[in-house]
Amino acid sequence: MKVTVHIERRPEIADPEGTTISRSLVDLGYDEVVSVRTGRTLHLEVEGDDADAVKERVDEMCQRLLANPVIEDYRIEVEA
Amino acid sequence: MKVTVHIERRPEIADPEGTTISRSLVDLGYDEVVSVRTGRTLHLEVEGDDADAVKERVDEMCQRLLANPVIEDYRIEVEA
Amino acid sequence: MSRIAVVVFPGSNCELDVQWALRAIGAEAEMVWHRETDLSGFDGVVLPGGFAHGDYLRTGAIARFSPVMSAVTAMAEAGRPVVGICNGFQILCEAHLLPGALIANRDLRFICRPVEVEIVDTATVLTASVEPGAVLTLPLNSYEGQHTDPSGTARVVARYVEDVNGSQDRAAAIANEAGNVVGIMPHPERSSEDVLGSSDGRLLLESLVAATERIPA
Amino acid sequence: MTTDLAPEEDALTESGDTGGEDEDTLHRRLGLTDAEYQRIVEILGREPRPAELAMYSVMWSEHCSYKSSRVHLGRFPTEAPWVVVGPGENAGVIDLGDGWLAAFRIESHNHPSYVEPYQGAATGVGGILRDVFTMGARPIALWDQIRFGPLDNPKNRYLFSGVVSGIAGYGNAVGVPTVGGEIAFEECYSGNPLVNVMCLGILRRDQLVLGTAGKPGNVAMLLGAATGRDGIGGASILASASFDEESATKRPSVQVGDPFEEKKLIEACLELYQKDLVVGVQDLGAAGLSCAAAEPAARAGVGMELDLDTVHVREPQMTAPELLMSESQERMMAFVEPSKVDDVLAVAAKWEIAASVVGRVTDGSRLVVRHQGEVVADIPAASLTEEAPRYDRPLGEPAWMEDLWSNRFKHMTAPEIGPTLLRLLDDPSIASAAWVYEQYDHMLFLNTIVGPGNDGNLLRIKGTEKAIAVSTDGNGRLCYLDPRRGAARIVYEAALNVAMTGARPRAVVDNLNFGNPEKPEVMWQFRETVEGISEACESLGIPIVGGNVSFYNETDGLDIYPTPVVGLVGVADPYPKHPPRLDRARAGMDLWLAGPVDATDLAGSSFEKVVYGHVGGRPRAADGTAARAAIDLAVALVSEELSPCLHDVSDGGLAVAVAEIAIASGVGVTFEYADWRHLFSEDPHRFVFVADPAHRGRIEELGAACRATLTRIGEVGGEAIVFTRGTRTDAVDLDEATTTYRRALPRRLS
Ligand SMILES: Nc1ncnc2c1ncn2[C@@H]1O[C@H](COP(=O)(O)OP(=O)(O)O)[C@@H](O)[C@H]1O
Ligand SMILES: [Mg+2]
Repeated sequence: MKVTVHIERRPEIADPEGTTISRSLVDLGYDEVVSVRTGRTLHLEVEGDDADAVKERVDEMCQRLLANPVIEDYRIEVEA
Repeated sequence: MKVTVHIERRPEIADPEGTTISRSLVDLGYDEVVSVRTGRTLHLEVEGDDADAVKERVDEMCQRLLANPVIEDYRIEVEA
Repeated sequence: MSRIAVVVFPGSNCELDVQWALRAIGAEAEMVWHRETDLSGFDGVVLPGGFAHGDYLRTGAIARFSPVMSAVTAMAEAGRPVVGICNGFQILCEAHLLPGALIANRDLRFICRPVEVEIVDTATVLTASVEPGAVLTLPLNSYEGQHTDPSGTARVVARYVEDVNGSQDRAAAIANEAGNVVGIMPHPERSSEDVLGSSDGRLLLESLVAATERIPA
Repeated sequence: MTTDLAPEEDALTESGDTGGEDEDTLHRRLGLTDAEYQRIVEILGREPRPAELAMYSVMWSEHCSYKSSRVHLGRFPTEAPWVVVGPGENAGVIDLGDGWLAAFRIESHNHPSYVEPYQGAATGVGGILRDVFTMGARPIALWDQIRFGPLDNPKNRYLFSGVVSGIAGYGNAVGVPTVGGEIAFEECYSGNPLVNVMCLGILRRDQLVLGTAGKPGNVAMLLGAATGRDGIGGASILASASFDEESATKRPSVQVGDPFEEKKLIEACLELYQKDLVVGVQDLGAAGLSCAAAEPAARAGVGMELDLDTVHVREPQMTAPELLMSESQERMMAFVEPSKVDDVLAVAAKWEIAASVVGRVTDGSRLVVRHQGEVVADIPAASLTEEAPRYDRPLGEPAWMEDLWSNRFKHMTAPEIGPTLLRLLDDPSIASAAWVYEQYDHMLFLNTIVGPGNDGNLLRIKGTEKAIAVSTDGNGRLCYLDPRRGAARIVYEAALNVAMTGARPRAVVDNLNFGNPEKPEVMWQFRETVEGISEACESLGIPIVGGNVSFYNETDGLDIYPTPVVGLVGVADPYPKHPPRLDRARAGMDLWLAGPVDATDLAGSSFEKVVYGHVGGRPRAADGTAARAAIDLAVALVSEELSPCLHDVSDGGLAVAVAEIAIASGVGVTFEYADWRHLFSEDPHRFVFVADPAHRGRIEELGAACRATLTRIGEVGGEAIVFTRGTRTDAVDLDEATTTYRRALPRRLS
């Protein structure tokens, strides 16, 4: 089963990388760019056939290892 | 307008981070995990009201700066 | 005397070391800020190590668009020596002056230690003074040090004796076809004096200086 | 996931209006006692406004005001002819001769590193760098002293690797090498890791800058990153209260470091100093803008006006208290004469950092803050600093000391030497730290001539004959068993480490990591430690030029071991051209021991802890005379190039010291001993060294001249570490010792 985890930094936490990217886009002439925030995705291939059960396990993985709840939020998407 | 750019490493390119995460998950007891690939997302806030025009500009940004075609693919999603 | 430009990007940090080591072997080495557009008067250029633009997005990705890079490209096309060390190597790849890309080390850890590399190609501006097959001890200092080249066209100049970071073909340094553009991951300037533990890197810097002298300005 | 703001933050986010909020509750939530609140009312002659209360709360926090420690810190010897700036400024500064100065400081980031190890450690590095380049110095090196619970616990592994990555991630990218440090593991750090970082910079005498606002009329300019809601009520509050699982969830918004911004800020500031464009500079750390305005004004005896609307912000709608308390990283405040503002802006533009005029130095002594056209604070600047509360807290010797001292371990039988050595070499606190320091750039700037993996470090100053030596040392277990003796011993150990690079000890910075100061036992440990450090420094004739105090290192009521850490700086002039290193022993050389061979004291030793799990007994006191003799001898041996390799006898005793030389140099050693306890005793101020047999005569002369005991105990050669006693021989294969020593950390972490 294919599972995608989207990890974002919580909005109140600074994102210097996003700020730097945004600034360089403007420098390159894309001055319509207002802001950039960076995120990560993890594409997991997981054995199992019960989508709910898989999602629950992945949620546990996120809490334990994949995301850092102190500064990040995450969202899990299980593909058909 | 909110635009999300999904950047993935091309499948033939090594992904040491994905490999490491996958190994740690198995170590933690999640042995249903077959593989992990990592990707990045950029959330852009862009001025403009024509979704197609915005998408075209962001595509140009991707080609020039945001993605490296030697090792990466990208996909653009414009939100309403 | 040959005059070498050392390009400083915001976030570069090895520029003073490169200048020190080049001056120690009698070259003139001058800092050039990344906003400059003119490299006339220089016989060669070094892109030093560091974290240009914080290494944000991808190493070297933002630096590639610095104004100075057109002049660097022009130098490369004119056959003048262009050398990228560490972060400079990453920038040259992003700028497509060298093939491939540099990704995170296989073990996902920053590696700072001396490693052995074998010089396998001496027909480049960085290796012409070295005996073919010579094994040099040079300090590595990188996180994104694994060279990958899907095109398979990279011309390997130096190889790690042991596979330290997963680089394709164990490449520690690669060159363009003409041999005037070279990217090297370990730092020659960090092993340019005995008191630092090794002076093997001096041979490479001497090659570079000699190459700049061969080319009429 | 919802944002989990600390309760005090909710109160301050709701604009200036505290209507409905009970003032009394608000000040307590901000960590102020009722008496402190009353004192504020007295100072102001009225109730404080919310922004004022915010400023007092951060500035009067334990972390910023040193309210519990100040009465004791006065004990420190702080003077010497070479001291240029002592405690009180952002960093201490000493004279190296010929117009060169060194500025250095050490600081802790313990609680933030527990909450978020990567960012906590990273921002710790950023903060200590700013303390040093604030003084006009270019930071040239960092040292990290980090302590965790045992690695068999996954949480500790996560904290340890996160902290190491954070130090690497920030230090490497900002471009300042981390050339040394310390790692230790003890149960008491499980809920409360210690992350201390020291930074050293060099400067020419005419570039020295102080944290002063200068004269009325000067302009205050804020340089660097935009201000956001980072760490509101963060470092200062976090470091000023005890910790438990609950507070871990009530954490304030975590600060994120941006080494790229800091790198640009360093270069921009150095250019400002070089062009003589600033009168004074103050970094923004804990207590942010409040501190950066109050301290320089108080130091200069002037007033200041701040206009918060001119602060460049990252987030919209920040309230005045938020703007004043924010701990956003990578910011500096510069005080500039009005005619030079444009030049400062030009330098900032060149380095691509933001800069704005946020205030003005005024006559008088008041700090007046405006926001959206209104005065939100109007208070005496010095009331935030000099008039902060001071507590002479009750102290008393812990009831457990007598028990601890009498709880000496009775060794029934001699241990098997070989397996015991291997066990010690496998201990994470003793084993090779290469897994850590190979993640740090430790070579940048081409100064590092004695790098990590040795006892002290030696950094040359290019273009001169001078080199700076540094050693950082701590030992919580020893200080737990006897804080005064333990603290003195770490100073002597650091001094000896510095001497073994050929340098003379010159000055100390200290980081005092302690438990809850409201407990008399903790305050007693603190006082004893200050005594011990002071006595040792006096005996060595070296001053303390700066430091940091970290209290409330307790989790769920359990205090950490009292853990002072010292950073000792020395100078070698001229520096040795073949600097001694651990890997320079060669077959055929003699092995010597300086100091008594018959040390038997094992109290507090790694041997008892690692092999028997025992911590008890009273460790031996250091002996100043013997320590000075050892230091003199080490300096003489190095400057006459008589020994290429010296190593002090510390964790693990003589057996480990000798094994470490053998492992680093890749050659065996054979040596004699009389009693097995001599192999594992950690008696202070002793060192081993190797030397060519041709130098025996001269070495003995030097030993006599320095009044140091010297014994030739063995020789270098072969492929094993061989211990002989009479007819008995124990041998450990060098390869096995090497593998054990090098794999100890990696095997536990992967
Ligand atoms: N343990 C200590 N020993 C000596 N000086 C100390 C100690 N702790 C703090 N100091 C001195 O007190 C001053 C104020 O420290 P602090 O408020 O932490 O500074 P900053 O605001 O720069 O972090 C500094 O000059 C520091 O050197
Ligand atoms: Mg400071």
